[in-house]
Amino acid sequence: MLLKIVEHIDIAEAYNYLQHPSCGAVNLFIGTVRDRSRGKEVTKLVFEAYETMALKEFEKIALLAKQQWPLERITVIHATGEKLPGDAVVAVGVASPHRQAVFEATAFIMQELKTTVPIWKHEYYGDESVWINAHP
Amino acid sequence: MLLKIVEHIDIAEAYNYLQHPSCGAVNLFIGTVRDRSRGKEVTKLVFEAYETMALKEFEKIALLAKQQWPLERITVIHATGEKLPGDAVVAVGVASPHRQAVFEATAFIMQELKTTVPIWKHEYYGDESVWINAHP
Amino acid sequence: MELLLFGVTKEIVGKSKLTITADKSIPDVGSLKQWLALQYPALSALKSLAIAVDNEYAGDGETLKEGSEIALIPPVSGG
Amino acid sequence: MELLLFGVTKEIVGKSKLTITADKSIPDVGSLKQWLALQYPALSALKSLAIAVDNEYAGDGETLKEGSEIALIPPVSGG
Repeated sequence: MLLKIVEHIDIAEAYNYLQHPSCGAVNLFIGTVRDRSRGKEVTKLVFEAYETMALKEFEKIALLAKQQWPLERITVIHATGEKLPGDAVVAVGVASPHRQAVFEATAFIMQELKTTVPIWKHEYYGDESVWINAHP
Repeated sequence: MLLKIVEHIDIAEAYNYLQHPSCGAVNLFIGTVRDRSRGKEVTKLVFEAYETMALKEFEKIALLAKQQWPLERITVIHATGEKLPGDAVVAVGVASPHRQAVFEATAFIMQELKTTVPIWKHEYYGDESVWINAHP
Repeated sequence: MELLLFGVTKEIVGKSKLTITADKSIPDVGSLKQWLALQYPALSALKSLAIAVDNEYAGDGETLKEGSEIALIPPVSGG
Repeated sequence: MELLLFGVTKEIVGKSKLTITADKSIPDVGSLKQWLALQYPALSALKSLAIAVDNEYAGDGETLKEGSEIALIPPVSGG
């Protein structure tokens, strides 16, 4: 498993890691910074992570995925720091002998990641900024 | 839409094409040559395509996907010629503002591609070879 | 009429193109399939055999016109 | 006891670490939450507030031990 918190996500590295001789199906999800959010133009995002715990949560999620689907490779990479529109902020990839498994597993990992992993997004629009999801 | 039949699939090109300012979700499926098939070691695959028709079918599938999900980018790339274990043979990618859409759309496009697109796989194991799926 | 052959059909027929004299006995896709089955019995052993006319899958009733691009489509296996 | 603060909780408290004197009045996670709500009322306005002990989410009943790594986890928003 390739589980990392990094400043810059290297898509080629993720894809290379996912290669496995017995796996014909590789799926890679990449979440990027959108140019608009809540009807406003986004100038930047800043991601903060509680790294040691986030990596533990990545591992738990990856193991849960492995229990449910036949996966030979799993990678979960999240970026921290300042990100501009278009930048990759998260990459989740899996490799399996089975095609349907890779779609389901990637979707599952992303869903869990958004629910449990201690990473926080601070969204900036011009002068304003907000911690996403913090308040009701 | 980036729809191509090529000798060599360039993953970086596919990913770069999928970037779109309003899309926070990018998903890329890559099908690769497995080292074993039907219990035998695979030495190589050879893909043949009826190119003009295959590209038309790619377009039909991409348009069907666009009707069902909000997709700003769609790429379908298939390789032809001789492919060795580990080589990429197909890349299907989409970009959308919505995360769940990208998983469903990629799975749909792959399913349709395998059903309708005139491309044929000739699998080689040592001295033997077989046109996959040709006979009951 | 020229027929493009792909995959296993190319092997069965032994070439990648087949020229058939346009003939009243082969007016449509259905009769072309019957003619092919007679000429090349091995085609009947395939899981399926479709015909494309001008790059589109064609039903048995579709009329064959001189100048159309006709192709044999054995079971596909891309992806 | 040291408390690590992240995201909006760091802003509310005004620092990234908070040192609390180990105290019989804060024996467990639940009482820590109560103490925090009194000291920093803005924390109560959050959608949720979890506590992690040694890098694991901790229930209200979990005892706090000197030397544990304790962290405030406001609603997460990664991905």
